[in-house]
Amino acid sequence: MALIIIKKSPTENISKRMIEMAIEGDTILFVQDGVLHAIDETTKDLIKNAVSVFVLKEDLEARGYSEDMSLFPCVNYDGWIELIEKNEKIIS
Amino acid sequence: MALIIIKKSPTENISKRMIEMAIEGDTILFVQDGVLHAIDETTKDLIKNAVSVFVLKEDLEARGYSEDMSLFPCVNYDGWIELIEKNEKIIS
Amino acid sequence: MKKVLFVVYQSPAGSIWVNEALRSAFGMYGEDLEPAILFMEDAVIAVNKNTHPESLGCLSLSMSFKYLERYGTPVYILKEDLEKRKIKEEDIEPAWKAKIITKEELSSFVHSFDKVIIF
Amino acid sequence: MKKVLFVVYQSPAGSIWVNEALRSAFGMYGEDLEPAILFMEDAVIAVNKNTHPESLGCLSLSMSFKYLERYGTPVYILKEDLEKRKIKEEDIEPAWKAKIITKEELSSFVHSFDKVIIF
Amino acid sequence: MHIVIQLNVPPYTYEDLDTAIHLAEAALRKGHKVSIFLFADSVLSVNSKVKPMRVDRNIPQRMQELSEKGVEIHICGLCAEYRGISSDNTVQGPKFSGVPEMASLIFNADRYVNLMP
Amino acid sequence: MHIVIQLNVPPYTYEDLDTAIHLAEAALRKGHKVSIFLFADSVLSVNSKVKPMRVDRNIPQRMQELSEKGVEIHICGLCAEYRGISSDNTVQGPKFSGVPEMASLIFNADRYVNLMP
Repeated sequence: MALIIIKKSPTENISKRMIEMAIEGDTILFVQDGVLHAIDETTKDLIKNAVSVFVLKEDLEARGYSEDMSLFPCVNYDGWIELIEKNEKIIS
Repeated sequence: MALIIIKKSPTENISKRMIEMAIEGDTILFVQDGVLHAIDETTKDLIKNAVSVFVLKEDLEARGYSEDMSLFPCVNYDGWIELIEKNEKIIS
Repeated sequence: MKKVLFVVYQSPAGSIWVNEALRSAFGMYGEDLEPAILFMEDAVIAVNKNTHPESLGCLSLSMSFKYLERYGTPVYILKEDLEKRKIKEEDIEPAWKAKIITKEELSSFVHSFDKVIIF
Repeated sequence: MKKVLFVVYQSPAGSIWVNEALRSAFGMYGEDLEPAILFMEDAVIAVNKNTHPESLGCLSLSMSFKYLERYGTPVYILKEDLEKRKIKEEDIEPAWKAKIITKEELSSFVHSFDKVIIF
Repeated sequence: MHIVIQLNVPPYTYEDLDTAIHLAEAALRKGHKVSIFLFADSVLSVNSKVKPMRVDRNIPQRMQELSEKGVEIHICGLCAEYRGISSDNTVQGPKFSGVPEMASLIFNADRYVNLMP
Repeated sequence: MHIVIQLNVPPYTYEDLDTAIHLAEAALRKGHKVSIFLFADSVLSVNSKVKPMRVDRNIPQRMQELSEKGVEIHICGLCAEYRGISSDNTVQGPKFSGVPEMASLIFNADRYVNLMP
């Protein structure tokens, strides 16, 4: 079980490669320009079964998107800290 | 007629978008990590007819490739200056 | 009169480039130069009225946009990039009179300028 | 013994990250930590013996690679990224005993480490 | 819990410093110990000579405030030398360290969050 | 011919300063006039306090040498203030200017080469 923090936009290959690193039980958190994955349907095809996905609300909203436009549930900074607390292994 | 200087790796979308900006009579010069386009066959599909393509030899060789591995002819820094002299319009 | 196109392609909340490109464009009015702005790739996020980098504590876009309106600097936006990022035409500030261009028009569009500077 | 993986993905001639990741990895030996390096994406260019950033006047990779051999730090390289960039196995320094892993193995591989730091 | 945040890119140009400041504050509110490791161009974020526009945030000042709230801020010494940063031009609080301290943080802290370049 | 090179990213971290130095030298060899416009993080390339390792190149010194060879080096003033750069810590030669000078270079020079961020 790991927390994978993705900060890069879908326009950069590495962000997709990081999505592919997830395995069952992992959590992906999209932050910064990584939140753009959350408004792009093709992201769903990259995400394996039983991987939880969250989006940093502050970064999503700063880019003009409301929570209901996101394909994945949002967390705020407190929620990010909770994800850090829960996952000893962090890939970032 | 324009000179389009592309410095970004194929892993970044913008580099492909810049290749697509070329029209007949233009010259594309790949420099820095842009030279990686010159060892990738898929680059040829993006390049329109009657567009000249060159690769900065120094940047290609520094990344471990010899001139004969490049899909396009090489120029050195002096050749880059010549391309600048020839093209009043530069897209970079 | 030389025409200068400033192209921005990076996200306006994750980076300074939209503000820096606009600031550079406005500087052109000090000479006999005619600037224009093209938003493409992630930079199209900047044209969404709901975008607010200042909510992250970052520098706002509002000062740059105020000058954009005051000077009437021509604004161009790439259609496919807007669509991919789910930005609708009504999300764009009408006062800019922004022109939406397609991917197909892009190459001839950039060639209609004397200088093209990509940020 | 905690295992720490340093992942590099950017080109070694266009950027400092390969040198910086290796320098960080070697620092791990000061604690009870076991570092390893994974080269992926454009960073695989660094493992090609013919790569010489110093020919551009940039900082050489040779100092980092000398320590890599001295410490015997495990080196992993992504197969598909090597192939895409036309780097053959014989182009890689044999003294490193580099292990080539496939894209399919990547996710379980990164999960075999306690910490994963991407440069 | 002891949470470390490593940064790598320059302040202002990219969002990472802002992200780290918000994240550190959230961690402090929850009672965690926070350390920040400044690597590569992120060392510019503690430069006391930085003069942002009045309408903009003052990141070095925010870093000093974090330090006053108990956040340990480490500056990679070699990275600092490459960027003209020394004790003459850093805000109060952050201390010069290096890769050995990075190793010690990775070994001893409970969590290590890197914001990649 | 008057050729301008605009830079935007930090020295050492990326290759742009090295590219620009080689390109400027090639242009000088061919008898061209060269100007360099330092924008955003590239202003760090003229910081006189930079101390690279001995085995590495000294970019600020290389910039001073270019200036001595007649290359006009412009520093964007606002960019400099954001990065703690002032006349106290720049090598000899480069001068502080700004967007008006960028416009003047775009208007007057024969060629304008930007190395994008």
